[in-house]
Amino acid sequence: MRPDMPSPAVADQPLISIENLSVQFTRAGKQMRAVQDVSLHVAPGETLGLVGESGSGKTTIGRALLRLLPEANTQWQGSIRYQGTDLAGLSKTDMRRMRGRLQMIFQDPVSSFNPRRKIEDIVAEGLEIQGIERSERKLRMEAALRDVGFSLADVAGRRPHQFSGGQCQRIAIARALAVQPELIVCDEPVASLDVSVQAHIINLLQDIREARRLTMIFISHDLAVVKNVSDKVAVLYMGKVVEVGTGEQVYSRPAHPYTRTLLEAVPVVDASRKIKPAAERMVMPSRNRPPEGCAFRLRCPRAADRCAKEEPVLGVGPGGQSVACHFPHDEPAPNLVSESA
Amino acid sequence: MSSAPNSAILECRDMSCLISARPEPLRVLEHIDFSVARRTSLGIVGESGAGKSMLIKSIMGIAPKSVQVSGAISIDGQDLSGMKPKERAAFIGRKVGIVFQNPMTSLNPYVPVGRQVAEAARRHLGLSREAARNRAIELLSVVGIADAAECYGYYPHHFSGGMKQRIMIAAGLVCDPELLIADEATTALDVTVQKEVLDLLQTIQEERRMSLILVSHNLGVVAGRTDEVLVLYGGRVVEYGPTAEVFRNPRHRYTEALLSAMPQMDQPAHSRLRTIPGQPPSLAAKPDGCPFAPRCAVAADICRRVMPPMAVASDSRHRFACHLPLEAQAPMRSPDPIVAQGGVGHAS
Amino acid sequence: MRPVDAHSNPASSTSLADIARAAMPATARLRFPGAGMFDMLAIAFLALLVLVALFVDIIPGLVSPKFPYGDFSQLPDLTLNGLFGTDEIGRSILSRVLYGARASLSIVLVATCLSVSVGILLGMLAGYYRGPLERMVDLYANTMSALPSILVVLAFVTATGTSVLAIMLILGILDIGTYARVAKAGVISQNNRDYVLAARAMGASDARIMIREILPNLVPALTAVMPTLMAGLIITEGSLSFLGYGIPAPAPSWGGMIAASTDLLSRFPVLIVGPTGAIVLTVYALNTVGDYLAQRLNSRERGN
Amino acid sequence: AAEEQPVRGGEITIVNGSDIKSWDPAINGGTFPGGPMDMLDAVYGFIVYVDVDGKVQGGMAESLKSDDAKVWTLKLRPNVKFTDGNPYDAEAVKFNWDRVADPATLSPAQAFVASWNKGIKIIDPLTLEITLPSPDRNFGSSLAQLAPFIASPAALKAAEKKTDIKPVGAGPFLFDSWNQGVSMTMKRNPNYWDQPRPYLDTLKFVVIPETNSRISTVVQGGATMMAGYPYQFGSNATAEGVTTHEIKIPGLYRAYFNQASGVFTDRRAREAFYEAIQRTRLMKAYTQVDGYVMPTNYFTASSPYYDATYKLPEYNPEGAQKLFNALAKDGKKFDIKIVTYSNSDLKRLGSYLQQALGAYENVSVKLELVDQAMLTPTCKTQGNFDLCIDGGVLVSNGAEPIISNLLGSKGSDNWGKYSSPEMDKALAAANATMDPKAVKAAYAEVQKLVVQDLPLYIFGSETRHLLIRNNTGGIVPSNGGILQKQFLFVCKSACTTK
Amino acid sequence: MTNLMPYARAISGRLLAGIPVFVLVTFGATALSSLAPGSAAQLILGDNATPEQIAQLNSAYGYDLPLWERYLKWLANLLRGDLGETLFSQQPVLQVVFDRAAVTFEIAFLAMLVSLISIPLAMFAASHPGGMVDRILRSVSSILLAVPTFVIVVLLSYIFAIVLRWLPATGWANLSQNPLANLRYVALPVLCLSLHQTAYLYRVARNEMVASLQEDFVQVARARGLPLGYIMFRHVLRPSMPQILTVMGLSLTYMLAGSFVVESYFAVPGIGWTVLTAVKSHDIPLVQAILSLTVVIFVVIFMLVDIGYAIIDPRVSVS
Ligand SMILES: Nc1ncnc2c1ncn2[C@@H]1O[C@H](COP(=O)(O)OP(=O)(O)OP(=O)(O)O)[C@@H](O)[C@H]1O
Ligand SMILES: Nc1ncnc2c1ncn2[C@@H]1O[C@H](COP(=O)(O)OP(=O)(O)OP(=O)(O)O)[C@@H](O)[C@H]1O
Ligand SMILES: [Mg+2]
Ligand SMILES: [Mg+2]
Repeated sequence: MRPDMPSPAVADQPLISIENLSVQFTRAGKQMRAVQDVSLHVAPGETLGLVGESGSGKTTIGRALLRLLPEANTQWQGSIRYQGTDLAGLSKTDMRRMRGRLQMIFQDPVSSFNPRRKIEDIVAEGLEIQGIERSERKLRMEAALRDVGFSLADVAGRRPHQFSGGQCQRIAIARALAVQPELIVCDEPVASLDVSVQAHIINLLQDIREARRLTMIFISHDLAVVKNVSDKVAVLYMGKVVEVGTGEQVYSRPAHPYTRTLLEAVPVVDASRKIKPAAERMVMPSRNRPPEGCAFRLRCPRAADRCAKEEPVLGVGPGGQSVACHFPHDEPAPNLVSESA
Repeated sequence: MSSAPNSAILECRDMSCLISARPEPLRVLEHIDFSVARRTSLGIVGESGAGKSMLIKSIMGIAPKSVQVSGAISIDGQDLSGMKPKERAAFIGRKVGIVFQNPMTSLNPYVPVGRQVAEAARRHLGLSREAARNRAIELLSVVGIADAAECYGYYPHHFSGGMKQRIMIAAGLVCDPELLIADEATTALDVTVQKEVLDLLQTIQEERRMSLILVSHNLGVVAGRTDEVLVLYGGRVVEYGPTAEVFRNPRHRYTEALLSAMPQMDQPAHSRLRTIPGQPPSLAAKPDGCPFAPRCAVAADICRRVMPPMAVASDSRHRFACHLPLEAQAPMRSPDPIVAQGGVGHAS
Repeated sequence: MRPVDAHSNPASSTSLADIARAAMPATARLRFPGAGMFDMLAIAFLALLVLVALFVDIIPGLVSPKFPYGDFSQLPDLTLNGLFGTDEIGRSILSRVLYGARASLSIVLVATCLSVSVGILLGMLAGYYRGPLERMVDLYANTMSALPSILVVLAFVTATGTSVLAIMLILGILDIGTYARVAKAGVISQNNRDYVLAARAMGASDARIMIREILPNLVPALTAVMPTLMAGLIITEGSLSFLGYGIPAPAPSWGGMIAASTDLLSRFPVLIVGPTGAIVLTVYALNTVGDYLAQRLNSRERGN
Repeated sequence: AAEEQPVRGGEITIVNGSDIKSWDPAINGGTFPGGPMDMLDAVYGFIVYVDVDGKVQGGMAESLKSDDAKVWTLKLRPNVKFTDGNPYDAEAVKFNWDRVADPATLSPAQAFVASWNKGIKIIDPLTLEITLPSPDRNFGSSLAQLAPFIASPAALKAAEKKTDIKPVGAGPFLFDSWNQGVSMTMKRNPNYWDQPRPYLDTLKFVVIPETNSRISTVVQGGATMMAGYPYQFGSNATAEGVTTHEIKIPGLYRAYFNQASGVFTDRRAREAFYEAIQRTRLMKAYTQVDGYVMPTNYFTASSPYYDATYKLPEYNPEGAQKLFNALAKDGKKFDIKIVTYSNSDLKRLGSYLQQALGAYENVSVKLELVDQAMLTPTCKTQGNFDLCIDGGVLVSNGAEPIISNLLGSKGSDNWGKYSSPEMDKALAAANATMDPKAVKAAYAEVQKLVVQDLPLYIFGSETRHLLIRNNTGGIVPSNGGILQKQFLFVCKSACTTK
Repeated sequence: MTNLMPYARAISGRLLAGIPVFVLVTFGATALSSLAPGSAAQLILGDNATPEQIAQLNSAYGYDLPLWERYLKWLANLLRGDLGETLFSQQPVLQVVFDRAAVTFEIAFLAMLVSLISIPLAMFAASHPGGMVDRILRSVSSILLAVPTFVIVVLLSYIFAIVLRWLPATGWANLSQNPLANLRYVALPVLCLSLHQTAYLYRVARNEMVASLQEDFVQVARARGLPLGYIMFRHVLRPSMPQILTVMGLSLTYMLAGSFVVESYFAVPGIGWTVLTAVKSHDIPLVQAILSLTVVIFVVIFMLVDIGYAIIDPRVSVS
């Protein structure tokens, strides 16, 4: 056990809390707001799922809270508190020490390994940087690898390209685990894996989360996966949180029309009915010039005048979740959740 | 309209693809047998590397030079093997429209989109510049591009991914093909856009009374959208039959494992998923027997040695290649809704 | 889709390729995947050239390149030293060509080491930190590409004089910009790769990331441009010697030998064959290897 | 040879290896075909010239005569005018020479002219009388080589800087256009004094540095003539449409021993050098042609002053090695730097020397190749060499002024700083008398001293040739082979003998 | 869609980027000239000059000033459009440079034209990769690329001028004065200059087109049954153009300023030869002017290349 583990007294406090985080990127001289005014809290041992379409700012949030955004063209505001410590205020050395507690798993397992380095070096790297002794290092590596179903002998001397995508992702998890973190940000960890391998990784993450009492932020655009792994789900649209609540709340009584659109679009493995193609088309608003008022209103079937004038803020939704909508849905989710099965 | 109205629009008999390599050629596809009836849709599913794209490319005659394609392919009743390459290209170009996976790269960024839609019509239908243009504009509005006439001269970068895929569909439709093939046409798109494009494809297929091949690695994409489904694994057809039937009552162990490995929306949070051990087979070390045998929980000795033949389920259109198939569940109640919707049934 | 380049297609190589392959030791064979006949021959030629350059003074029976071997401007005969004939003052052309290889290669190698090391350093820093440093590196690279290399070299050589060391340094300056640019591009592209991010997430310092994570991955791209740039240096060094600003006499140099033979070309055309052959073959081999490496790099990148 | 009558008209192109640097009549040296004076001559005309037999003839001036070698009378031609209309008269001539004598002009002939320009007396507009400080039998030829060009004083005065000088002379041609370093065009001077000459309408000079290119340019008809050596022409000399013309003026191939510093201050080193090298072989390396006859002394066998008793040391490798060893023992290791310029012939020569000497023990040789333009500064001005080799032959028709320049302790071509009172005395004696016997005796003494002191390395002799289109008529060489342009004409068919 | 912005941006961007390069190069020239041994004064004054006279001349030309002062002076003069006179012939430097540049431009332009032959060849070879023509052209271009220009020059002039005597070995006739003669004189230099560039352009174009042929949109076009020839022209040529254009720009700058060997060997009075002789004779005003011109040429050519991109690539106007 680490000496600085949270004491039970503060365990109910969020492990990490993001307050009013905004991130802007400068590209070709133009500013782009990738994340706007996002506040999220994750309690210890909890898994937060982040969903949203491509470009909605999922990755950006994940990286911001590990302070991994590129420095050159990025500005950000807001605070990220980890057990009460504001990460933004930490010096480089303090942040380095902090990195032992915060880890990340990436989407593409193959590209998250340096192709020129040996697996054991890759796994040991974090420990080396954290200044762990050699003998201790080996023990921890072995433990971490065991957790993901490898032994040190399996990987010793081999290089990333000698492993398949799924194996690489397992090793990536081991690498993150080796430093014994308290929080892991998983950025689409299964998106690039084949279906038959994906289940493996999801199960593995679940097991480890339980065994190590890890807190997780799980980013994915696959709503089914998110549903499976998360306690709490936040739906992002164009850099803003439009709905956040427990998985149960969000999936069974989605309040925001966007959440519903997302849920309806998920291809489900259900061939019992032939799908009726929808006739109408949606309009995608520009990311660089977001519309006035509610960002979703152009695609929203419920949009009214008010939506164009007034930007909705997060409020309590019908299921108890938070939702940023003037006209939230109250009814249960449409026929997606097939009680029929 | 066509020479043999009752024949299948596409028929593949015992098709194999070999890539010349040392020490022995790579067997990308082996003994593929299937057909697509007129006005029906076929889904082809399989994991990455299963050979889906190779299958499509071989049919279209655009496989790389190093690939040797054997077997008989006929389109609209005409055997392609007898044709000269040029003749064959023109024939396929007229009969088959195709939409590829990546909308970002499938359109030539240097050519106005309208022209890319129109060019095949000029070539194959012998339309004049003006006529081809009009036709392209018409099709662009069919696929849902507003201000099609204005957009004719725009370049691909003016459009979003979903729009590009629509344009690709328009281009695929320009010669009034009888078959439209969409090879992972929605994989690169967001879920919401994916749904739209799939809807569009489905609508068009029904309106235009075409046949459709929908290729995807995602079982969810073909479920509920196709009449029949073909499951590829390691370059082999492992299961093939009416979509509803295959999904409801998979007989091949792979299909079944795949279905249950997918997280479902109706499962509670933190429920364990069923997993398939091992990796999809690599081309270089493909087993002799059933390609799935090394990962199969119930594989027997014979599975590892002998490739199982295609067995026919009680419902004669559902076939699978497994020595130890799953039990057939009670047959579905008549009438099969899909056949009713799809119209023309199989001749067999 | 993994397109197959026609030139690496094993089917297009003939039995000669197999001979070339068979001539390589087994371990070496493994390292040149997809190499065609010409690639193998080029690699073999360069290996031979390096061997010759290293061990030229212990080749049995080879006369000194500085002392007379026969009469002036003699035709070739079938002896070792007379294989290419004798030069205008009676020295063995073969011996001079072989010693010239040593001169050319050592100059080019030293220059390349210089430009690679400085180029990598600048390029990495520029790519990693961007900002003013990047602008300066770009400025340098642009400036160097705005000027014909021979002009730069001549300008320097008139100032510094023609010593071997000076030529090495000057040639070394030429390609710094190019290597820096390649390194910079590599760093920038890798900076977005997840493994760099992963290292940063582990708390790795900038220096550690640059040295441990980025540098090793620059190697393929750098080695792919290196042979071609080295071929360019061989030509520049040759031009310099040809114009009379190269390695000081009596040290043999290919360009110098060609220059010496041009005046006598109408009387003794054979004089030009040896040195020209040497320079053309070397450049050809280097270009071929460069193409091969670049193509391998490409296919690997496409494959990933 | 078919005697063809000269006709008016036509154009001739002379191709040279380098261009002039300025039009200053006082500056440009080089009395050989292809040299700067060759080009200046077309505009200014030699005031007097030395013909192939070594006799001084009137050029722009009518005559230059003396009875006692001390007082010389220069007679000018009447009615000769510069092309700006000013008369080519005694005033103009004196003005030009005074200008040469002015050190500020930086003329190479400054020392020579300054020694007598105070003695110039204008008798009448067409006559000058020059009184020399001491008798000089060769005053005429020295003048022809060193200060032969008279430009219009008005043009000289008009120029602020030397490089601004416009070419205004009274010679056969008028300056037309100049693309420096590339080509120069001149038009016929309609007011030339010697009508109907010049025959040509246009005279062009083209600059092509590369010897082979020069040759093939003439062979292909891109130019009319070039000067060179037979070894350079090779089989091109017999090509269709061209012929060669020998300019029967002997010249010497030579190198300078630095006798101001370094190992060559020791006579043994110079002797060793002579003995160490087989000079016929050296000439072959240089020219790639066999059959050169080695001169045995400054004067060759064809010269009236030739004395067979004094012979330069012959090839003697053992002797050379002994001398090298002896030098090394005295702490004067034979460690030399050879300087020459980087044309390929000289590079060959230098490399051969280096190679041949390299075979000896106690010898080390460094070869330094400099730009042609830098040779004189490096060798003559800075003295930064042990052995300096200048290209081409040093033309000497007759003994003077070249011999004094080479061997006199103050001679302008004495790059090696050879200095011997006996030699100076012998040279002065040869100059001071008009008596042929006394001259011969004095030169015998010179040859004896040459062998005794070995002031120069003489390694060959040759005559220059012209490679010429065979429809060129009127080839009349003067000073060192420079053609008298006013005589040149274009024949209708081949008129020059093979 | 006649949006002029991209062009304006290409032009201003290149010009701005060109300024520091210009300063660096011209300053470098000034600096180098003071390092070089021997001096222009010595060469101008001749062998009889005394050190005092040389010093005097040096100060008259301002060569004794500190480096930066000399450079600023030169810059000031440049802004006034006065680059002084050449040291020896006392012609206005600008005029000399423009005269010589005209010659070089002609040769470079013709060589460029000749080298364009590589593009149809590349199109053919690329459309049949691995075929007979592709393999032959690949070998030929490899060999051409391996032969240094100075060897090409020697060999071609030996063959065509000395052995066959078809073409004049050297010399020059002005285009305006004698176009026919000009054509004869220009032939060999153009051939020598273009061989290398042709091979290079061929390689780039061929590889680029082969790469373009792998693009998805080409697969799509092939799947639509469009003939190969049509695909090559419509879908492959244009995407390959930016790279080809870059190489053309590079080779044009190379040919405009880098043709020392060719120009001096063939005695062509162009920029390359002039700068070579100017370097040798320490004609600093001339060297500086030519270097400036080189940089300006580089900037202008790449400005044109950028404009070319803007014309060819519809995306440029957006990004
Ligand atoms: N380094 C960067 N520089 C500039 N813009 C960036 C950068 N990183 C992200 N962006 C932009 O910020 C927005 C949000 O990006 P982000 O990667 O967070 O989205 P995402 O939700 O993770 O999308 P995806 O599902 O595609 O991964 C996008 O529009 C993206 O283009
Ligand atoms: N040109 C080629 N050379 C060698 N192997 C190839 C080539 N093209 C494809 N393959 C191999 O053939 C197999 C089938 O490839 P194909 O592209 O058809 O798969 P896929 O099912 O479309 O997969 P994905 O979902 O990744 O697109 C793969 O293992 C692939 O590596
Ligand atoms: Mg992301
Ligand atoms: Mg595919």
